[in-house]
Parts: sequence; structure tokens; C-alpha cells
Amino acid sequence: MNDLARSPNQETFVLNLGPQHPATHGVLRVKLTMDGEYIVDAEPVLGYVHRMHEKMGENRTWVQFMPNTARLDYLGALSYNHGYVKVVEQAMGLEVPERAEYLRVITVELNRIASHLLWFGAFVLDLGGFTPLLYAFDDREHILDLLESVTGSRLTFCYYRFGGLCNDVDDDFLTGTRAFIKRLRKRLPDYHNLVTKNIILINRLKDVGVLSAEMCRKYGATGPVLRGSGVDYDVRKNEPYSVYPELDFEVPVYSEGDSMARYMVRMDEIDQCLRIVEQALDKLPEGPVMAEKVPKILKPAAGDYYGAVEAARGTFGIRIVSDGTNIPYRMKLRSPTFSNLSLYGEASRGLLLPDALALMGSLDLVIPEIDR
Amino acid sequence: MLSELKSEFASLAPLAVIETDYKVKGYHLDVEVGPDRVVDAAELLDRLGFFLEAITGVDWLGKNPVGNQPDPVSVNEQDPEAAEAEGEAGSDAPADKMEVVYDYNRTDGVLCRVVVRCRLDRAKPELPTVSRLIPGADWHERETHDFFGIIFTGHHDLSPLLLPEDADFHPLRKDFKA
Amino acid sequence: MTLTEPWRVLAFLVGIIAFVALNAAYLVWLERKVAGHIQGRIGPKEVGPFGLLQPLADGIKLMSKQLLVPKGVDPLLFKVAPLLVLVPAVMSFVTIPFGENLVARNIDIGLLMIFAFASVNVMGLLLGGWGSNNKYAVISAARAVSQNVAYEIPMLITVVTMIMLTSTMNLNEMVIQQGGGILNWHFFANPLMPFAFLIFFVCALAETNRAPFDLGEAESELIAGFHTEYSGMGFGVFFMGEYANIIIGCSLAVILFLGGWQSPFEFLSDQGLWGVFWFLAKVYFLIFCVMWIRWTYPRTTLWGLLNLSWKILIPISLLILLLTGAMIKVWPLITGAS
Amino acid sequence: MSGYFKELFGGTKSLFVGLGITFKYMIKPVVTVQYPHETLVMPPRFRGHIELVGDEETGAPKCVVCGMCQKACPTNCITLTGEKPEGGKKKVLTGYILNFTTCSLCGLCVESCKFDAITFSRDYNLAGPRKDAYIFDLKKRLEEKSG
Amino acid sequence: MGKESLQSAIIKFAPLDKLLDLGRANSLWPMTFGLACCAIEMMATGASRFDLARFGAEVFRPSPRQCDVMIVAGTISKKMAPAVQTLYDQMPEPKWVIAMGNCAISGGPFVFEGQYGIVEGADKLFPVDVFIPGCPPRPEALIEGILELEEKVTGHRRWPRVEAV
Repeated sequence: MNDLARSPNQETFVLNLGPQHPATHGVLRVKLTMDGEYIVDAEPVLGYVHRMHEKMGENRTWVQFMPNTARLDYLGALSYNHGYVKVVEQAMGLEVPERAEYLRVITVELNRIASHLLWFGAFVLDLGGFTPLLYAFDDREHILDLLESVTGSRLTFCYYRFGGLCNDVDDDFLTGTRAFIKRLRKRLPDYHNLVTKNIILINRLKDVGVLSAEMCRKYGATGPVLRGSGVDYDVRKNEPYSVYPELDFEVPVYSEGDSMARYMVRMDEIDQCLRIVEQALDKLPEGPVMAEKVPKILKPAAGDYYGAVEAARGTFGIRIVSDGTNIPYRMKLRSPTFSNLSLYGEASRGLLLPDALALMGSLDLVIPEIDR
Repeated sequence: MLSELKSEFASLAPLAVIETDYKVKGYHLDVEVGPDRVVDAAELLDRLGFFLEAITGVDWLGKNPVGNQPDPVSVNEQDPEAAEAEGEAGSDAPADKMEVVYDYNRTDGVLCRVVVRCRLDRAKPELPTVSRLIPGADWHERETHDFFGIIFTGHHDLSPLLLPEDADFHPLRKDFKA
Repeated sequence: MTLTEPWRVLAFLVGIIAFVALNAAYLVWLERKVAGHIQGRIGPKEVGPFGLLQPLADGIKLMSKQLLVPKGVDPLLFKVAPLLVLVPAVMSFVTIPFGENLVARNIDIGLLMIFAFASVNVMGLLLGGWGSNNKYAVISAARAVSQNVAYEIPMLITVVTMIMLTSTMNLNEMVIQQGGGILNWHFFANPLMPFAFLIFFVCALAETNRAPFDLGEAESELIAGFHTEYSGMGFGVFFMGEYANIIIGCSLAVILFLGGWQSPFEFLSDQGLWGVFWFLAKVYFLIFCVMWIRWTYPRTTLWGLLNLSWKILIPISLLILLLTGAMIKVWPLITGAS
Repeated sequence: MSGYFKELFGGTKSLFVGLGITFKYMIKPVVTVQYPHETLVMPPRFRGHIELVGDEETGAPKCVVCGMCQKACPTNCITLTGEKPEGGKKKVLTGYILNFTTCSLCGLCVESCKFDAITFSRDYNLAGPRKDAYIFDLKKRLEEKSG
Repeated sequence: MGKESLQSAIIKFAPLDKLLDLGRANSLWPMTFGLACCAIEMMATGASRFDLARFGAEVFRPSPRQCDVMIVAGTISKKMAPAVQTLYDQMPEPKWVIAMGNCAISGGPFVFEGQYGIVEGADKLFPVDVFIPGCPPRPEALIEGILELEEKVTGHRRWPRVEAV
């Protein structure tokens, strides 16, 4: 990119992209060693919002840990509920009724659209455009209304239970979702014309923060970051779970690996999620939403189990170690942005400050999910 | 894929190689190796195109590791039974273990998740770092060191990652008092 | 109502400072209302009717805020910088003709004076950024200076073209030449003028660190750019300076291209106070465009910004200069001769 | 050279298209719900803090002090006190303290209550200068409400 | 630093003070300082549906020098506490603090016996003026909190109270 191998006595200064900074969208600190406006070395410092989720996993029962999973990544909280519920059902061998699986997919995909919309607004805000954030929030409010009418909360859901859902869905949720799909499909071309085709944005994102597929594999990056570098890996396709095999949808993959590719992957994913929700609404079967014989006190068999789910930001994996009692022995939460951010030190070397922030925005970070 | 892996792992003198049922456990192959073999296992899997998903530390204070004995027919299972018998008797019996679990997965469409397990003595938990080979492991190892005090020899900077800079306690150990 | 000399100066002095202060306050209100409605929300509403008292509340709050001078700050530069941004902007109102004979000092080289003051404004940004002992402010000061220098040149080349066209530097004189209806405005003088206007407008934007070129005060990157360490009225004076500069930029564009206080209709050109109305209407329309652009575009890259100026704006403005010169010299020969 | 001009004109065209869109949204009606003057209606399943359900006729709380909700709460916000009157065999509720400041609104307590004695209230706009105003005494609130 | 209250002027200009309070109350500039989930609800309040701009409070200043109110939206961890304290000290007087969400009031759902990581409540670090319970509180609750703060600054409430229906 540019020759940074200057003589060692070039005076660099350390710039603190401090815990409180508008571009970090949370409390992430990046210690930047800068030479003028170029970044010589970037070292993210984590832990400013470490909330001890894994320690809490070891002193409460299996069902009591449910609210914690929603507070990991509160933008796509339902995927985290789904991941936790899926791994415990897998360990207990519980059968989930068909309707509950379909409703889970519908709510997870709606939540993914809400997460991508907020990322879209915040990303363009990092690049200096303020208005798309407000348009994205306007659409997101519609999704939050739908999810609030079903689950009762807007952000930190606690809606799934082992073996199904805690309550069923009424009809105006279904009609509301269809109306929302029509409305968002009408507004997406506006977003593309206002932002995607804008020459200023294209210059800002083209060939900025290029991540090769090999670097993503070395650092374990997953999700849209990996799919932006040309690797077609989506847990919903590679490790099919729930009712995803019955729904047909493509996984958008771009091979340039720059910020523009990651941007386009997420924008296409919004269209795919709309398709999934539409098909799931058409195929929604009747029937109960909760399995019959779910034991009151849950005691998964001793041993360790691993379950992975495609969250909005990548593969969310949970490794639970149970010693047969109703209190989990160890709960490891593999959060996608933890690995996605670990490549930031190497990827941002030699970039200008605004390009490094564009790269950080394109990694779509949620800090409490990194710090756990 | 699994058979090729098992043959490759044979050369590493693993303590136990078990094929597990993906539907229940979530992974296909469970390999337990000694601390000195961890880097070779990582190098082998990296060569075959796996990526490191997560490193988990587990503290087995006063309990015997239940990790890899789902089905009693596993290949060589000497030491856990022995540990089971006298584990209950002694209070801080030598059986106390600290376990590090590496999860490897593939991104090229072949569904195969491999778990590499390594058990260390709880008093002096030490094993070589794989971060030279897989840079992604750098932060995972620092975090495991934060929570359990497991020392990864050769790691370039084992300072606390998620805990405050001056933290000298290891919160996820079973005998941790706030 | 011709006032005698000392009273005339006093009246204009009070008039200009009132104009700048009121404008600085109510342009903030206008900007928040325009931003609100573009984004589908209301903007200031609860404070007074239609939120009209909002700028008053902001003003009172900013004045009554504790004025922090942080440790390690260069006291002189830190205090002088905001003034260096506001005072030149206010002083360059002296030669701007608001109405037919409503101009404080009708100096022959009015245009030159305005651009002399415009360059002092850059000093304000640099000293403010450098003096406040804050790494973000230093980066933003360096950016602001490189940006202003880069955009001073195409602006001056366009102004030289207009001076050549009107053969005078006296602003009032320029406006008088554009009398008689919309077709006499310089905007329609020859086919190149719309491009010259566009270049001038883009340079005015870049000069005042606005819209897609706000790299100096990049909120989402450099916290608050050069006025990171300023609290209370220090920040307030920077704000007033910025809006005063915007008004200067827009009014210059109006005088040079859109016929100053001339009315666009042929029959309505019997002056009197109507000139002021037309002048302010055009200026406020341009200010609305500035705000409209601000809330639409993301920020450009630093090298993109400098490339735009050195590789696109300067060549084109030089081209316009040559072509206009050729037109002035060669055109009368052809038409005159034949 | 052609790329230079194509990008130049394509770029400026995209800029003006962007301006057109923001102008279109400027003319569109405003979506703001002006909170203190206009309010939204909360959906039936909205999760405010929990509150006791009074019996239809007597208005006394349905709670039988079984303590299931106290055990179910992950962050033990509920403290229950009840005592058995000499004659009767069923316990009577004397105090139901909810520390709403540590509640995570997960709904496990409402689910664990077999007698439907607690539901979610619809208070969505609580705010106040004192911290201990949010350690609710639900029994007193029920009496005030049924008044 | 700055513990003495500002209004102890020797000559009490009641009308002037009332005017100053009114001006300050109607242009509370919050600091962009989101810690966790409540920050998203704070952004939603600034967005077009609930629109803090109506009260003149939508100018989210990133630098602490230019803000009046610090909305602590999220969990304060022990590693973050010194940074939050510095931000509070950097703000010029008169300044206020709104503790938004259960985590900022008392550590919220992350309080358990033997917890090592979070500060249980923002009022352990600096005086807090308005508490907004909820996890996360709805945007209307944040607007109610700002109206509560304005009532505290000016002494009377100009807006109707809304009963939860």
C-alpha cells in the first residue's frame, strides 16, 4: 500500500481512540501508533464492558441464563437465544414442534434485518453521512414494534424456551410482518441510490481495508466479514439446523475483500432475510409452540456439547459443559466479533485514520459481545 | 474426511481419539493429546485447512473430567476410571485437572468439527502457545490465561485482555472468591 | 435619509454586527429544522413557538457555561483562535452591497479585501487546533490548513475570471452591471458561467469546512476537530465564525453570479429597499442548499478532497479563465468586424 | 482519459440523485410521535415491572406466598414475606418487595407462578430523581390501585 | 473538584437566575457516551420517531467539554470506572448526570454474589440527578427523564404528565 518502513527514528505518536469515541460505537479502545495520519500499529484494548457472562453461567440454572444470552449482542439478540436453546435441546435430545421452529426462524430473521439496518445507519454515520441513520432507524422501529407485540421487549428478548417458545403469535403480527416486508422492499432502492451509488461513498470504501481469505481463516473471522472476502461459509447452509433446509435462500458472497464488499454482503443479506421471512410466513404450520414433556428441572447428561448458529455478525458458538446437575459447570460463549476484531491490528497497518475507521465500521462491532 | 484425520492423528500418539455423534455433541472427532503435542495438532489441522473457532478452559477442581467419555466403548480409557476411584477419596487428590479445549472447523463446505483436548495438572497449568502458527489464537489464549491462569509458554504478551490491567486474580477458577 | 459621516459608520457598524449575530443564531435554528424535516422528524419545537426561542436558549446556556482553559494549553493562542475566525468574517461584511446604496464602504478593491480576510480565517483554525494541546485537534488543524490552501486557488482563479469579465473589483459596480432582468446576470453571461458558479460554490463549501468536506471538524473521527477543547462561549464564537463565513461565501456567490441586489424581473427593477429583499432571498436559498448538501452526503477522503481540487477544479477553472478571456477579446472582433 | 470523464459525470449524476432523494423525504410527512402530547399504546404483552393481581371481588392479592417466583428469578429481585394466621391453613401475604433496579424483565417469575398472581404492568415511562423509588412494595401499590 | 454549588452568588438575581435556568434547561446537550444496550435506546430516542430535537437536546456532542448532561447508558465495569470519572471531571459546570437503565442505577442483572467486574450503580462514582429504571428503558422513559431533569433545573414542569395506560 505505501512504504512505511521508514527509518526507526521517525517520530510516531500514540493516539488513543479512547473508550469514549463516536466511531467505536461502544467502549472499545484502540491504541494507535501513528506516523502523521498513517497508522503504524493498532492494538485494540478490550474489557471496558466485561459483564462476566461466563461466570454468571456457572451460578444459575439452565433456564435462568436465558436473559444473559440476549445481553451479549443486543442488536441480534434472538440469534443468541436461538443458539443457547439449540445447544441445550441438542444435549437433552428435546424435539421442538414444527410451528415453534418456523416462528423462531421468522423472529431471528426479522432481528437480523433490524441489526443490519442499524449497522447500515451507524456505518454511514462513521463515514460522515447522518441522514441514512435516521431512515434506517425509522424502518427498524417498525420491526421493534412487531417483535415487541410478540415478545414484550424491544432489544433484550427472552422469548425462547427449551423445547419451544414461551407464547404463541397472534394474527396481526403476521399481517404486520407482511406489510413491513412490502414497505422495506419499497425503501431499499432509495437507500441504494442515496448511499450505495454515491460517488463519495464509493471512493471512501473501494479498496479500503482489504482482508484476504487466508487472513480471515488465520484469525477465525466468520460471517459477513468472511463472505466479503470470497469464502462462502454460512452456518445456516454449512451446518443446517432448525427449518433452514426447507427454505431456499442464497448466501451473498463478494470476493474483493474490501469494505465495499462487506457493505454489499450485508445489504444483499437484508433482501435474502426478507425472502426467508416471506417463505416462512407462507409455510407456517398450525400446532403447539411448546414440546409436551419438557422436564421441569433440566439436567442435561454429563459431558460437553458445542452448538453453532449464524448470528448477524458471524458464527455464534456455545460450548456447554454439564456435570449432570441443573447448574451448568462451564459455559463458553464463542462470539463472532471477538475473532473478527482480532485481525484489526494486522489489517489496519498502513491505512489512513479515516480508512481505518471505515474498516472498523465494516467489521460491524458490538462491544459487549466482544468483552462478554 | 474423518478417516483421513484419524490416520493423521495416529502419528501424534494421541491419548484418546473418539468419533462422536454430531447430532448430540455438535462435533465429529474428539482427540485428546498431551501438552507437548498441542502445537503439532494445530499445525496438522492448519495444514488441512481448518480454522480455529475457540479455545475453552475448564477447571476440574475436585471432579474428574467428564469431557470425552460419552460412550463407554471409547478406545483407551485407563486413567479416568482410575482417577474416578480415588478421586472421591482424596480431597485435593493429584487427579485435579485443568483442561484446555481447542475447536477447529472448516469453511469450505465440508462439515467437520474437530475438538482437540489437553489436560494439565491444576497446580502448574502450562502448555505451549499456538499463536505463532494461528494468529487468531493470540486473544483466545490471553483470555483463557485471564480467567484460569493457564500459562501459554512462548506467547508474546500474556497481559490481561478482558480484566483490568492490574488484575492478578483468575475469576473462573472454581476456588475464586471475589 | 442620508446620515452624516460619524452616524453613518455607527449605523452600519451596529447593523452588520446585529446581522451577523442574528444570522449565526437563527441559521443554527434553520439548520436543525432543515435537518429535522429531511430526516422525517420535527427539529426544535417545544422551546417557544416553532422552537424559535431555541437559539436564544442555546446562546444563554453557552454564555453561562464555565469557560475551561485546560492545563498545558498555550493560553494566548487558545484565547485568540476563536476571535481570529469570527473577526475577519464580520469585517468582510464592510464591502458587501446589501442594497442599491446600502453598502458600508464602497471600496474599489472590495473583492480583494474579502479574500484577504478569508485567508486569516485559516490562521484561526490552525492556532485553535495547535493551541489546545490535544492530538485530535492537531490532526484536524493540519487537515483544515491543507484543505483551505487547496481550495483557495480554484476560488481565486474563478474570481479572476469574473474580474476580467466585469473589469472592476468594486462589488457594487459588479452588481450594477448585472442590472435589467435575469438574463443579464453573469450566471447566463456565457455558457461557461454555470460551471464557474459550481466551482465557486464547491470551493466556498470547502473553505468553510462544510458538508462533504468537513474533514477539519470531522465529528465521527476526530471527536470535535479543532474545537475539541473549547467549552462554553469559546465553542460558541467558533460556531458564529463558521456561520458568518458561510454567509460571506454565499453572498459572494450571489454578487458574482446571481446579480446581487438586482431583481430577476425586468419591470421590477425600480430599486429602493426591494434590493435588500432580493439579495437576502438569494443568499438564504444558497444557504439552504449548503444545509441540504450537508445532510445528504458522507465525508470525502482526504486524498479524494485534494485530488478534486488539484486535478479537477483547478484545470477546469483555468480553462474557463482562458476561454472567457478569449471570448472577451475575440468575440467583439468577430461581431464588431463583420 | 474516457474513464476520467465517465467517472466525473457518473459521479455528479449520483450526487444529484442523492439530493433528489433527500428532497423527496423532506416533503414527506414527519414520523415523529410527540411524546408528552401524543403517546403510543403499549401492546398487550408489553413487559413493564411486575405487579400483583387483585382478586376480582375481594381485591386481595391472589398470591399464596409459595415462593416459586422468588426461586425462579435469576437476579433474586423478589423478596416475599407471608405468615399463617392462627386459624386458617393458607398463608397470607404481608410483604412483596420487588427490587426493579436489578430486574432484567425476563418473565421467568410470571411463568413460574401457578396462581397467575403476578403479571407485567404497563409502566413504560418511569423516571425520577430518587433511586429507592424503584424498590416497589407491590402489596401497597395494589391496595392504592384498588383503593 | 467543583463541589461547591455554582448559584451561591452573593447578590441573588432571582429573575436573572430564572432566565439562566430556563436557558440551560431548554438546551441540554447530551454526550455521545453509550456503554451497552441502553445506548441503542438512546440512539432510538434521538432518531426520528421519538425525536429529542424537539427539546433542543439532539446535539450529541462527542467532546465532554461542550456537553451539559452525561447520560450513563449501560453497565459501568471496573475497568471503565476511571475513564467515566475522567469524563465527568472534564465536563464544565453546570453539569448533570442521568443514570439510564438498571445497570447504571444499581448494576442491574449483572449483580450476583461474588461479582468481580462491575461498579454497582453510577452514583458510586459521581452524584446522579435522574434515574430511569428499565432494562432497557423505552425511549419515552428517556424523554421523561430529560423532562424530569428540566423540572429539576427550572423548578416547575412545563409538560403534561403522561399516565401509562
